[in-house]
Amino acid sequence: MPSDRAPLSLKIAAGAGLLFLHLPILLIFVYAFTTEDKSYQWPPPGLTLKWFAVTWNRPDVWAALRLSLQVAAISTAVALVLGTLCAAAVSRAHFFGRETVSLLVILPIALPGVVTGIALRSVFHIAEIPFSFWTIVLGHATFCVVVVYNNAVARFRRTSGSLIEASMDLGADSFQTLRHVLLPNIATALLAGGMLAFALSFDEVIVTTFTAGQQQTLPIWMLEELVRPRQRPVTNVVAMVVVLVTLLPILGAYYLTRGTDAVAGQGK
Amino acid sequence: MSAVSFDGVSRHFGPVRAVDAVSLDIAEGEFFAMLGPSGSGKTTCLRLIAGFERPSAGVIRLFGAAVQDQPPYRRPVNTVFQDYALFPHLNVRDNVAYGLMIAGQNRADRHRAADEALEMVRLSGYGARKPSALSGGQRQRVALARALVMKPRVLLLDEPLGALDLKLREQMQDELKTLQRQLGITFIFVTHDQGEALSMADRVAVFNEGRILQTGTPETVYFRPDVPFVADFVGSSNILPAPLVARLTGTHAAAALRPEALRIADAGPLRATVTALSFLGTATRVVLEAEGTRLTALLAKGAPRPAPGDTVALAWDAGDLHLMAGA
Amino acid sequence: MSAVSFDGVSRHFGPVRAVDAVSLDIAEGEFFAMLGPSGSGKTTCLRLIAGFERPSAGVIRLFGAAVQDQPPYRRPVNTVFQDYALFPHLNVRDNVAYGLMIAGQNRADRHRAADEALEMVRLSGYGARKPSALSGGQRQRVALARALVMKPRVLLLDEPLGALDLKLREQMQDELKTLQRQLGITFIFVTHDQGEALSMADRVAVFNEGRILQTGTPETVYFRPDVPFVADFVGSSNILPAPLVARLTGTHAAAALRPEALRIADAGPLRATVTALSFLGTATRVVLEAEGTRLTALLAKGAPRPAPGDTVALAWDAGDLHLMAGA
Amino acid sequence: GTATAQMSEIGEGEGALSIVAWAGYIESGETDADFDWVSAFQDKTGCMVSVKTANTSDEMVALMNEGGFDLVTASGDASLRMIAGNRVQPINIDLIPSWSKVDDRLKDAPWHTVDGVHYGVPYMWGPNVLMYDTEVFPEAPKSWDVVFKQMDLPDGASNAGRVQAYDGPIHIADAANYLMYHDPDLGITDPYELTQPQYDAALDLLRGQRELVSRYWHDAFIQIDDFKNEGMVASGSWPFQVNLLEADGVPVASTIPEEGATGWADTTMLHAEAEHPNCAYMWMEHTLSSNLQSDLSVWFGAVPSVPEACTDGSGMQTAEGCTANGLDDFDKIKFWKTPVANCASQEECVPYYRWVSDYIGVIGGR
Amino acid sequence: MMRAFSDTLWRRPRLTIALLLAPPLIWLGVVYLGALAALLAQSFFSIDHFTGQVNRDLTLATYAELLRASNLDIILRTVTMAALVTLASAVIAFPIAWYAARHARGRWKALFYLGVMMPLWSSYLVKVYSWKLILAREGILTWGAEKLHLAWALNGWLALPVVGGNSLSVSATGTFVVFVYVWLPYMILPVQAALERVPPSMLEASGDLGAKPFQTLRHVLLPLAMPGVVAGSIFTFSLTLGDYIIPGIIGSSRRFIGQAVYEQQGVAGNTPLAAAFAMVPILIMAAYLWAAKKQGAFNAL
Ligand SMILES: Nc1ncnc2c1ncn2[C@@H]1O[C@H](COP(=O)(O)OP(=O)(O)OP(=O)(O)O)[C@@H](O)[C@H]1O
Ligand SMILES: Nc1ncnc2c1ncn2[C@@H]1O[C@H](COP(=O)(O)OP(=O)(O)OP(=O)(O)O)[C@@H](O)[C@H]1O
Ligand SMILES: [Mg+2]
Ligand SMILES: [Mg+2]
Repeated sequence: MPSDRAPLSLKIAAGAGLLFLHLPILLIFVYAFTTEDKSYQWPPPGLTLKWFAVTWNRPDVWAALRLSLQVAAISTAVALVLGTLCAAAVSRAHFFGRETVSLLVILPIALPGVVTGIALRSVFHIAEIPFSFWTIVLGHATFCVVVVYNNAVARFRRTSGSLIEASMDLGADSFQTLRHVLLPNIATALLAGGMLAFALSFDEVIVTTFTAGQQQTLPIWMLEELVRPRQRPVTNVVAMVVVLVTLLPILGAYYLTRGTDAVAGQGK
Repeated sequence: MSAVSFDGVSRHFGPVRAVDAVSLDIAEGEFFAMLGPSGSGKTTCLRLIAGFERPSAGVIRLFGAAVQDQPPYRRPVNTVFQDYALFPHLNVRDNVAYGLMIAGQNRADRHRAADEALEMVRLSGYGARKPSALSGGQRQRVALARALVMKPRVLLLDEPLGALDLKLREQMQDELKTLQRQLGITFIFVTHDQGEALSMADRVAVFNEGRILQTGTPETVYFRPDVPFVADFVGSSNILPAPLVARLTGTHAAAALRPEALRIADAGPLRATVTALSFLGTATRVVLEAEGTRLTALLAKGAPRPAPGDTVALAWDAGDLHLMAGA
Repeated sequence: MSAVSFDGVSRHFGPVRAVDAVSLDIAEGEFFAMLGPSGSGKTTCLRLIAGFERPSAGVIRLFGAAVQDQPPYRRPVNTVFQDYALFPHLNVRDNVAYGLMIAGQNRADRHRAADEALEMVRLSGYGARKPSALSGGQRQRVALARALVMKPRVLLLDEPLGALDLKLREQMQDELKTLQRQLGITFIFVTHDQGEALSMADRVAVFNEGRILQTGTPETVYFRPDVPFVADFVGSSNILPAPLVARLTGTHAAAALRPEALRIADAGPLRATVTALSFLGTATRVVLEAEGTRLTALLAKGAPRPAPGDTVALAWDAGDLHLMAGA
Repeated sequence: GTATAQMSEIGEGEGALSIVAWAGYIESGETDADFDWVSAFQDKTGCMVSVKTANTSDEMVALMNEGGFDLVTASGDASLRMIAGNRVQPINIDLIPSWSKVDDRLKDAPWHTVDGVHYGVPYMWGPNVLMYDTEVFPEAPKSWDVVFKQMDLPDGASNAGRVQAYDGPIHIADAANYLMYHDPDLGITDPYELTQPQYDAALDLLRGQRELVSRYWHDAFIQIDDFKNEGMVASGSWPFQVNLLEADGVPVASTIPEEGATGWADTTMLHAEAEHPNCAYMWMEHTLSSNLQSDLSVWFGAVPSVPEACTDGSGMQTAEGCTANGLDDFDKIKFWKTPVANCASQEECVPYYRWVSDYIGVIGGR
Repeated sequence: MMRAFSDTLWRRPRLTIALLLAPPLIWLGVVYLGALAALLAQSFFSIDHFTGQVNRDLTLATYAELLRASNLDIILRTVTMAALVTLASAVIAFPIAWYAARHARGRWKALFYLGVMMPLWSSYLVKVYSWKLILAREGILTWGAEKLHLAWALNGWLALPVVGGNSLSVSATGTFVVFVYVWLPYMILPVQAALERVPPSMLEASGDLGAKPFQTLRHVLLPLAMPGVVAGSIFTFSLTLGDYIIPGIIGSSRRFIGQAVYEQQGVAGNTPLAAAFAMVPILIMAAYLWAAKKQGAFNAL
């Protein structure tokens, strides 16, 4: 531990960086209350709460929100299963091609979203799969796997392999070990990974534009609204709500994974 | 019938021969130590017995029955892991009761058994704590209780004292020994600390590079090593090269001579120069050089001390010079 | 003039008094050991000298000059870190040459100096390797070379041998001692292993809870501990409680009695029951119980050995019973 | 393309209808409650309308090629491509009673009639106007050169950075139209039929324009934003944007300068594999209803395809309104059509796909 | 039953692995890689330029079209932008990551972590959108510049060729700023992770050997943080290469690869050309990932 006092220049640089990250988001919050609904007039001429009521009464917002929640929930479930299986296999053994598997999992986010999107779209086209709720889910689950995988792999790595051996040593077979030792130990990591996957899916727009037919997820709705606004403050209100809503899973994920090193990696 | 027997057992990891054609018999009720440097295959041997590894070749028998195709949960052995491997999500009592729960015992019974086991390792009252709230020595004892509660016929311990500090270690050594005597279970434990092996075990197997070099009582391996490696590893012996031994005794073979057997005398068969002295508390260690061979002598308290640079004569009792087979 | 002197130096971390009003003088050319249990403040003391910590109070002088306001890179001391802290992205030669590069020496000169330093620690030919391709002992020597190449006036070593195994440790102990004698530099090293401190140092300071309990030569702290803590920590002494000592000698004070000073005799001032025996190679350790006090005796090879359960008489030379000030 | 069999009768509605349309074409009252020509239709027929907005003709073609839609409001630069690609089917005008009311000038227009077969129902038409800021231009600009040539505007500042152009390859025709007037030596007779030298000249003009334009518009609403927030003062545009901006109180107006203008005439066309053909026919009939045409022409600032909608008072439109929107300018307008290699007026013309890639190059600064 | 199955799994560890891997491999290996293969195949098709329909005979014509100067401009422009964005993100991320890794403790550390996570996960569109509010000619930045009497600097910058424009929201500078903003958290987190893995004693050792803080930064810290920077740059680079929304909303109308892919496919219906365009980021990222793997950056992801 070096002397903890940070040089002033570092404090300024770090603080400025954080401000840079946050001010634009706060701005949306302010605009959600503006009385001016035509242009981006700054500073806002007045503040009002009426846009919240207007938003509340917009059925298209609710429809898009419902779809987004459904897509995110199902994609997260699929990603949880696939990501956990993959992490279990990868952390279990030094089998041939283990690196390749990690690469494969990372690929859908390491490659640009348009690539993933257009690739899936062309497959749907070739296989004559019509666009539907499930094509959206397919795309989302593909890139959500990696978040679950990363969380699970990290936890598996920290969960000492001898825990599993200890359980089998005490008479538990593979399934009993899974149920009584493995799952309780990786549960928080899975929950955290799942929450991040949920947030990722909830916010996705680029891949979705390729894999959604006529369906509007909330981000797609927002994109439409940004490009051709009907009531700009409604978009602002939705934007603010989206920020606040995605914040919750993130907070949850943070508190779940925080300080778990001590719990899962004890003994060393 | 042996508790554990290995018949030409090997375990290879690709090119690494972790365990290489080992044959071994451990009697029931024995306190058996596996001693050897890092990477010599001790842990792998233990894991083969427990069933965490499968042999590449050979037969492993537990009480006469070949077990190499049986998974760990079917073997009558239990293990105390080097890192304890306590389940972090369970409290101490549930950790100890885990095996009984799996075996289907009801809650009351298994908790009673767990509490008894905890009492045996002198941890009554700690049942409700999480493992993370225990000190290293306490965790070690929970791991022990968790294994013992299963009433195994063989208990495996992998460097059970490795992570403990000196004081605690000495105390646990005594406790383990007492416990083993009380229960009459076969204990097999792995260590790379020769002091620990010598002071605790009934018999010691010395490993190197996947093979067993010598098996015997602590006195045998200490005083009558078969090969220089054992002499060197079990206590820091002086190894006299074969030509020197030939001149001194007429037999052409390397010989081991324990530092505490070397005396600085007025006259003796060997003359040496003192190069360094160090105070060890209980004794003084003298480093000497005699005809190109580096020798160490331990001088008991009260013996006259030479100064660095002095030339002295060295003597020993003929019986202390142990001739060895290997070069 | 002292090489290092502490005058009432404290370093507090919130409520933790890591170093508490320590005063200390270390002479030039001395081999000085800081000994103490985990958490007693040894490392913090060393870090105060190096400049990685700043004292909460007190004055630190290096060769007479107060340095507590100087950053590490301005102090004429260098450190060998416990974890070696070799730069993983640089090869061994560049690691050793790092300080010289920072000092602006040209490439050829600094490489020559680095090679010389590597030769001094007997690692010639390893210059092109990455630290990750070295064994623990080799890394340790690279760390040493990296510090020595800077020609510091004081060299600080934090548990330099902690991570090494027994054999390598003994070898490095000799090497360090030889090196220090050759170079004449002040060495200050931290350890919690009393054997190491006693065998290597000219003088030892025994720490506990941020304070120095005793400073003196190894013989002094070993044979004439000021307080029971020192007696207990520096070798595992038997501590006789004051009432017992009062009965035996007439003086009411606790006393230390080294295990190797205890003899099992036909008659003696104390009777005891043997509870355990263990073979240590060089000697046999006997655990005894006498009037509620647990005692340990070390029997040299050849001495008659009692069996567990025997009642024996204990004797010692009057001069070996060391009365202490503390309770 | 070969004509597939036409429908012979209209059956029961399928309950749904999906339409690809230009922004602002199919309003259901969400933008402005007064403009709604969907709800009543849905109530009457039970066909629930969903609309996919397309921003360019190319996007419309792509969407129709992909399938899944019933109808499209195609402009002339897209309609023939879809007919050639068999993406749309012939229309049986006998099933559309209001066909007789359609403007005669549109009934057999070449952008939807091939070999006498009708491939759709005219929706509406209009010019691509020059929109300008009335505070900067006290009088309407006389020429398109305010968006093509670097100059100082009446307010004294340069036009650089303050004008926009359409972000679609068809904008090359606007340049050709400008050159047709100002550079007769080039011999341009039809801005959609350009020989290589004529085409090169048009591209050169556009390269000059690139220096003036900091951002091209391809979405009507983004252009509206840009006039509000980015200080834009002149651009080729649609009456739609002009109307919305005027309604918001932004000082703009529009004009057709001396060079004339390009324009569009849109046709509602039926997808070859439409899943809801009955609803589609009902919708086509509905689009020709006088009051829809009337409201639509007000909303979009365009000219109805059914002339009586201007005068019969069934909607908000008036005769003056129709005139203002260009009812009488039909002949001045060069309607969008797809440039093809074997063109009528020249020996060989530069085909559309070259327009596409070259225009991307021009925008990229090449 | 379960026990017997469990015995089999124990005896055949490879079978266990195979069973575990089968579902994810089918999903990712078959569906996803299959999709990429289909994309590759598409790039060898061509399109009928008049009807816009795909002709499935294999041809290199689409690649010839891809290599046209205007398309090469797009590729070059995008790669340059991605490189600059990556560089700038690294520079801005470093102090934040450093402070969070080394100086923030307890409550502050949590705050820093959330401070980075929140923008990372909050809606991408919201963020882009808010920048439109900031950068517009009538937006906040202009307003602020005027209040601070810095309008001259802003206008001076906008007058520059290439990077400038009528306002920040229609300039390449604007695109750049928004890219940096949106991808910055993707850089901070891996760099922070890499920095946290640098043992403090490494820095002390450097200081001990005479290095001043800046020298330590340059000779020890930066080299050791490199794997983190590389890991972060995988994201910043890849995301910039593929994004089409940001340059569509903020920028000078000059196309980027992402827009080209999107427009060729969705607007122009030229799927073969879109596929060929998509191959460009795939190839670039393949090379990048390969290099990153050699750097050991995967462990920092
Ligand atoms: N799963 C494995 N894969 C490959 N090599 C292995 C594996 N397990 C052990 N080894 C190798 O086998 C050899 C023996 O290892 P083992 O763990 O048995 O040594 P050990 O005697 O217990 O050493 P230590 O005292 O360091 O624990 C070593 O070289 C080790 O690297
Ligand atoms: N940066 C710090 N913040 C808070 N407490 C500290 C810090 N550094 C040291 N301490 C505390 O100060 C006390 C002394 O620590 P120090 O590291 O000096 O002990 P030590 O004698 O070197 O022990 P060890 O043998 O375990 O290394 C300990 O209680 C430790 O927890
Ligand atoms: Mg081992
Ligand atoms: Mg320490």
